[in-house]
Amino acid sequence: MLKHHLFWPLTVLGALLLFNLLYAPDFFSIIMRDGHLYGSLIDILNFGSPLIIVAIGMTLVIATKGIDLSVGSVVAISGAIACLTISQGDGQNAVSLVFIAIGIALVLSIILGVWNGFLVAGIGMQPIIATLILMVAGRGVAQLITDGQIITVSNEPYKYIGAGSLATLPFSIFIVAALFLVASILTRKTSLGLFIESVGCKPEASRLAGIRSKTVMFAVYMFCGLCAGIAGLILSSNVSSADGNNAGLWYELDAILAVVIGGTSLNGGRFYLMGTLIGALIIQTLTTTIYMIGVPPEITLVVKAIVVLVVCLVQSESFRKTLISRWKTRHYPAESEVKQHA
Amino acid sequence: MNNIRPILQMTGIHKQFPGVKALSGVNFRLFPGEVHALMGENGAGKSTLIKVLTGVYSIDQGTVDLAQKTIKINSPQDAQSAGISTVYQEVNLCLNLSVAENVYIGREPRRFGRILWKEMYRNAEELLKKRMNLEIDVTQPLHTYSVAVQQLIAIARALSISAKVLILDEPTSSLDRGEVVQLFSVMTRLKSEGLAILFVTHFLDQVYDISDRITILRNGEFIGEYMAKELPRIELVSKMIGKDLHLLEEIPNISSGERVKDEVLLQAANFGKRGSIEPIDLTIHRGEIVGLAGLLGSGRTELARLIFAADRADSGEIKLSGSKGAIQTPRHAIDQSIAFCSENRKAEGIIDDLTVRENIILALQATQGWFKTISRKRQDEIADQYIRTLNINPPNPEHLIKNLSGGNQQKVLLARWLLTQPKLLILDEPTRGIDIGAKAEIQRLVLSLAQKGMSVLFISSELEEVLRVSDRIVVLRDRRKVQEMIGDDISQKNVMTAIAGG
Amino acid sequence: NTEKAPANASKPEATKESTSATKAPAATPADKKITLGFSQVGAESGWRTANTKSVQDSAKEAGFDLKFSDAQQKQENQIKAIRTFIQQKVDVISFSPVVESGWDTVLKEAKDAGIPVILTDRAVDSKDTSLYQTFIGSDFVEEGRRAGKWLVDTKKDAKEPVNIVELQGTTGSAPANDRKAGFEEVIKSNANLKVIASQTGDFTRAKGKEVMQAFLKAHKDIDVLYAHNDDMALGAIQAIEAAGLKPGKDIIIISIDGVKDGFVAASEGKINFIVECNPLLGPQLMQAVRDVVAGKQLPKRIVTKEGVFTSEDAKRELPNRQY
Amino acid sequence: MLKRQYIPILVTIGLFALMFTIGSFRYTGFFSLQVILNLLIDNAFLLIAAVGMTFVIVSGGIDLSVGSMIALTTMVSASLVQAGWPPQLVIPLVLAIGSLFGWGMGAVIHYFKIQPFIVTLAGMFLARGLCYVISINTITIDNAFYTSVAQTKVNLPGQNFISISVIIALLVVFLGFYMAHYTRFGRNTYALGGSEQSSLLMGLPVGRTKMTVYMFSGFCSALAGVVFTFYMLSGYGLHAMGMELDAIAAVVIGGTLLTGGVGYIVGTFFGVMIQGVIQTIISFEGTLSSWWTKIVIGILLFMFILLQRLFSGRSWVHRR
Ligand SMILES: Nc1ncnc2c1ncn2[C@@H]1O[C@H](COP(=O)(O)OP(=O)(O)OP(=O)(O)O)[C@@H](O)[C@H]1O
Ligand SMILES: Nc1ncnc2c1ncn2[C@@H]1O[C@H](COP(=O)(O)OP(=O)(O)OP(=O)(O)O)[C@@H](O)[C@H]1O
Ligand SMILES: [Mg+2]
Ligand SMILES: [Mg+2]
Repeated sequence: MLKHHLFWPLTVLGALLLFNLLYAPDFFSIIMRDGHLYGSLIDILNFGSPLIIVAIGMTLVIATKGIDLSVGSVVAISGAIACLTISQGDGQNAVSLVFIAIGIALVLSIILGVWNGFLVAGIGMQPIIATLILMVAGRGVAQLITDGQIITVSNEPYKYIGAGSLATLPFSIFIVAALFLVASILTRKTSLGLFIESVGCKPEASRLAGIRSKTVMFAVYMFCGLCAGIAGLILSSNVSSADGNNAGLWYELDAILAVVIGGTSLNGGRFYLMGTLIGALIIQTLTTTIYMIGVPPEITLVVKAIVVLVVCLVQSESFRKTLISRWKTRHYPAESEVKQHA
Repeated sequence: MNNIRPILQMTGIHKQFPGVKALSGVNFRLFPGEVHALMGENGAGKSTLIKVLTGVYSIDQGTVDLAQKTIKINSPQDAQSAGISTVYQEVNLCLNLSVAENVYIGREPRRFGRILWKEMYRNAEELLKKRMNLEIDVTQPLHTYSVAVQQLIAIARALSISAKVLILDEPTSSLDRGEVVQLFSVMTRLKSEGLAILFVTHFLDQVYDISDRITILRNGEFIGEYMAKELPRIELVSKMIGKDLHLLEEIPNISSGERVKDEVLLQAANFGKRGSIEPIDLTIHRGEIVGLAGLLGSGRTELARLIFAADRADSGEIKLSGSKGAIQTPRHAIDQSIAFCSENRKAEGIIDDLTVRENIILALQATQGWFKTISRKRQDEIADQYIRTLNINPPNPEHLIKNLSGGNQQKVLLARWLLTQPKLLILDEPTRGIDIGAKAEIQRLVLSLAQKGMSVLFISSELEEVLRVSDRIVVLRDRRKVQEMIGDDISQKNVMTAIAGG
Repeated sequence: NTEKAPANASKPEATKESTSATKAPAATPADKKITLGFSQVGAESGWRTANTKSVQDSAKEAGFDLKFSDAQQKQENQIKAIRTFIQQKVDVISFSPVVESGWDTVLKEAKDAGIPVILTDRAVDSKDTSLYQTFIGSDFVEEGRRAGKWLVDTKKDAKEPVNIVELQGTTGSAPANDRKAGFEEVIKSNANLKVIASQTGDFTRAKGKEVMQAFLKAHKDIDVLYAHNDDMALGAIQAIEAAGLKPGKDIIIISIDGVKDGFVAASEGKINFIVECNPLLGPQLMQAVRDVVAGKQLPKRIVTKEGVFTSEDAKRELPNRQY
Repeated sequence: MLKRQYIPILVTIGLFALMFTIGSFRYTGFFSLQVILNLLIDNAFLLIAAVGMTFVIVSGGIDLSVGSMIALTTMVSASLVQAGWPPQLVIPLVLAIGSLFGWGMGAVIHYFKIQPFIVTLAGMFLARGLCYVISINTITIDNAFYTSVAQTKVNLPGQNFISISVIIALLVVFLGFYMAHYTRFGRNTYALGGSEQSSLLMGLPVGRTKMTVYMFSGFCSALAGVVFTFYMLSGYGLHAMGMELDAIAAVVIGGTLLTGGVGYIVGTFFGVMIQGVIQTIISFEGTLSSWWTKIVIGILLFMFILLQRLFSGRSWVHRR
């Protein structure tokens, strides 16, 4: 069981929750309020859902040895265009209007994903710089859409996406579940997952094995764009407004962090969607914990840094070995890491 | 000779990998002034023994004595400073650096800490010319050269390190005969200077040509240490495989007349690429095995890559019977039932992080697209079948391919391409690093596939092998086709003369 | 103060540096437009955008040639922009400093080049006040004080402790620091007023909501919310409503800025008190520019007109809000 | 004799010249030496940080802590100087802190085999967090040494000038160039980026090189922080926000491959200059709203990289 790749992330998540339980016993209390569940755990799931969604998209991109820095901007753009559509349409509460808005936002996000895919796969730019372009320009586009203002919408159906609840649970959780399922099926039930891992591990060898690596890359960046778009809808719907400048700011870092905590390597290759999910939950739990226990904002970052480091250290096999060997013997020859058979 | 003490002695070495016992109780001695061959089947533990010795892996149990002193080697760096110089089985150089740097990195000529580039280039050029008979531009990055050249450079690097112990793990796997002779003469000289040399190869001839002593491993166990003179070939083989076998004799000599149909499968006219191969005409019939012979750098790999569209040709064209237009990409080639097993297994073959099963089905799955997934049950069946046919060891389809021994990786790649059931199979050094048993097995397999109508383009630096399987041999020299021979024309002598440019 | 004198009053006897604009020889000195280089902090909030608009619109109205540069919230970019203005030989430089410190070097360069500088929105802490002509803008500490003062007045009869939670702006940013300091300074006078939790909400609605949600779980008896801007307050209101409480009644809400959405919430009684921070500095700035070019001596500090609004005031004021 | 691998660099330099020329035709006052010198003055710190980043990226890693480290350096410098410490002590001290910080990250990366991205991300949080721990306010420096260094103009012919920071930055660029091409450490860094495993098997000091690379980057960040302190004359926790991305972008624009093993300090120099020119062009344009600024930066960046790729041909990313 120790060998399972989810063991350590789960342990860390458990430890964080346990800490909260000890610190504030009613952390786990969930009560029924106005027909929906209410409690810190629910909050974590609710607020964590956009991050999880973005991180799922990011996982696939990272598995192809890429990276997508533009997710934060896409989040902002998607929220902005949806809110703009709704605020300009007549009959603010019409459900059809909401569907149109969602449609426009998602199509736009996919287009942005395709743009990234085009730069990376089509032109062959390095992913970090290709997506940096959209990261910078996209934020501008989002502000262009909102005209630099915060667009507030008061549309109940729209609000439902990020703040409504279905069967007593936040609706966003169902979106996450659906998307997670789609991603899992797409990658594990079709051979897409195999191709992604293959391309991420050795692009040239994959090409010679007949894999259309460009198409695969297009697909993952497109999917990542879509995920960011959905996250943008949830985020903006949650606060019923679109903020071009701040929505999804620094999301890319959190998403990448979640992916890496989940066990996927930034060098591409094997990826773990479940790990990413847990990684994102760890990050969200940490954030909530920081708010709950009243860490002063001045040292929030220090705490976060320490937790990130600890999380990575316990996951690091060499670190555990060093610890154990310090216990057992005085000296232990460090097994040199050799990735390939030489 | 018994009064000479071994310079290196390994006793009772154990090494366990997750799920695999790679070495159990292996003893090994290395005497100064001797070439010691380490023999064993694929996966017997040869490379592991070497890596354990040079500190790449830690030893679970056992001791290493260097010059009668027990030492602890924790990293290849330690090994180097202890006087052990190594060429590993896969070429382990930095593709991004220049040839000269790859030879000298870590030992660059310096003055006041400043690297003297001119001197380094000069030294490298001299060294490669003198020792390896290789005249190349040493300022170019390594990735511009073929695997064989890279292998030569790796050897040159090892030789240029003044050491007490030299380890060569299958250095000759992609060298042709001339290069091997060259290497052996260097080894003989070093031997006479008192160097102790550990040599791994699957070529029995080479073993008997150069080595004085032989140690045999089987399944990670120590079988014995013998003087080469006292161990007959047949006994060596049976000790390696663990049973008596008359291997090479068994290959059926099906006359090509029965096999080769008149139907033309592939016809290349004026086909070439500037700077890589001069325009060439080539015809391959259905069921025919065409051997490509030539020296190192004669353009065999280049031609194969062009046919497979791994590189883009810039002149001429290829006509494939029943084809629907020109071949533009490897993917396109695969769709047209061409398969290409690259000589560069590390960079262009295996996908490290995937399992044996996934590596086997990869090409087939790629042709089927994203949604027509091969069911897991079918995948397991396929993997099991090929693991059995090709005797892949360990026989576990869920093993990561990067943890397989070199020879076994090669077998997996063969499996990958055989599975696509191509009409034309291009094999570039398919038996590279494969043991004698498996080699015969593969040759037999190739012949029987041809029997069933598959055409094969066969490239190998081992001339005997080419001669044995080919119906027709095309000889390349200096990136040009110089001769083509069929049937009775094919003989070692004729081919050699053509290669040498007589 | 929105109405202004539109008379195009560019003076022919401008300061000497205007003669250096050699690239436009055709224009007679009398027609020469005043060139104003304005470096904005960024567009991090609706407030800032309103501020930018105000500057741009009034410059157009005044007939100035406005060189606008956006610093994307980075001081180094602002310094670069000012250097560029010097290079372009504009007539007047104006900027809203990202932070107060670190301007001496570049302001000296401007002074050496003979270009007058006007600060807006935020001051700089230079010892050498000759480096700039005047400072037009509000005072963040004062805003914090006003917010605190209202609370002290409202709660002066309170017998039990009043639990306050604070939503700070971006950690370390000047408005956050100052609004916090000013507020604390005033509520110290009443021992019953206690800040029980204070966390950054990054000036955004989403964070405001998230943090408030956590506050509501961690503290059962919150009486007052003090938010450093309207957006965080608006986010927090949603969290409070989700918790089944009534914003403005169960929890008193104080916020700063006075953007339109804030006024809407205030007029609905969800925000109890708003301290205005006026972004419409454009007309005042243009007047100052004109005066500087004309060589008039300006006061070192021009204060903007800013009000405070309770829910009732907000209801009245709402129709007049333009941003 | 023109080597293939230098083509991208030459293309980069050519495009820089092109951009500058276009700017000169478009805007009055653009075509002057001082505009170029201002690029150096205003980007000295970025240049220094980018040199360190080049080494890290060439070694196959990445360092996200750069911006925060700069902020931390300004903060430590400012607080100590204002507390009365002499600059001769403070500057070496912050440089030591930076190097140590970088070395520590390198050690964690090497010994515990954690991905550089995450370790340096934690480093980024930590350094930024430590700034706030020192103070959340800005600390102004009025120390005579700092102000005089900040305001000294090194005059060049024709009324042009540079600052002392520019000289420091150019020295660092030269040092970086020398280290990269003429020292064993530099070559080991390239080897490491080419293939870590091969370097290990070739007996190179992989661990030491890796840690030194991060140490050097930490040192450069701290030195950039010192220069930044001269530039700003203040310490502030929000300084240099996101500068790691600017540095990475500069390095990558300069032709360094993020996968490691290929890169040029000279390229990095021009990468920084190109970013500077883009900024300057936008400032000179003077009519762009905040969002259009961002969009135009993106478009210029895109066009630049596109042209760079077009002109330098397919050899840009080599066959692996
Ligand atoms: N890093 C590793 N992890 C797990 N198993 C390994 C690893 N390296 C080698 N093995 C296993 O150890 C055994 C011995 O491998 P080794 O590479 O030493 O064989 P070899 O004798 O060199 O074979 P070949 O002739 O094919 O090169 C094989 O079964 C291989 O699968
Ligand atoms: N002896 C040599 N001298 C100079 N260049 C060589 C030599 N051998 C190989 N090369 C270079 O290696 C490159 C690869 O050649 P190619 O792969 O076509 O050879 P090959 O016939 O397949 O032989 P092998 O695969 O055994 O190297 C050629 O571009 C050539 O420049
Ligand atoms: Mg081996
Ligand atoms: Mg070849």
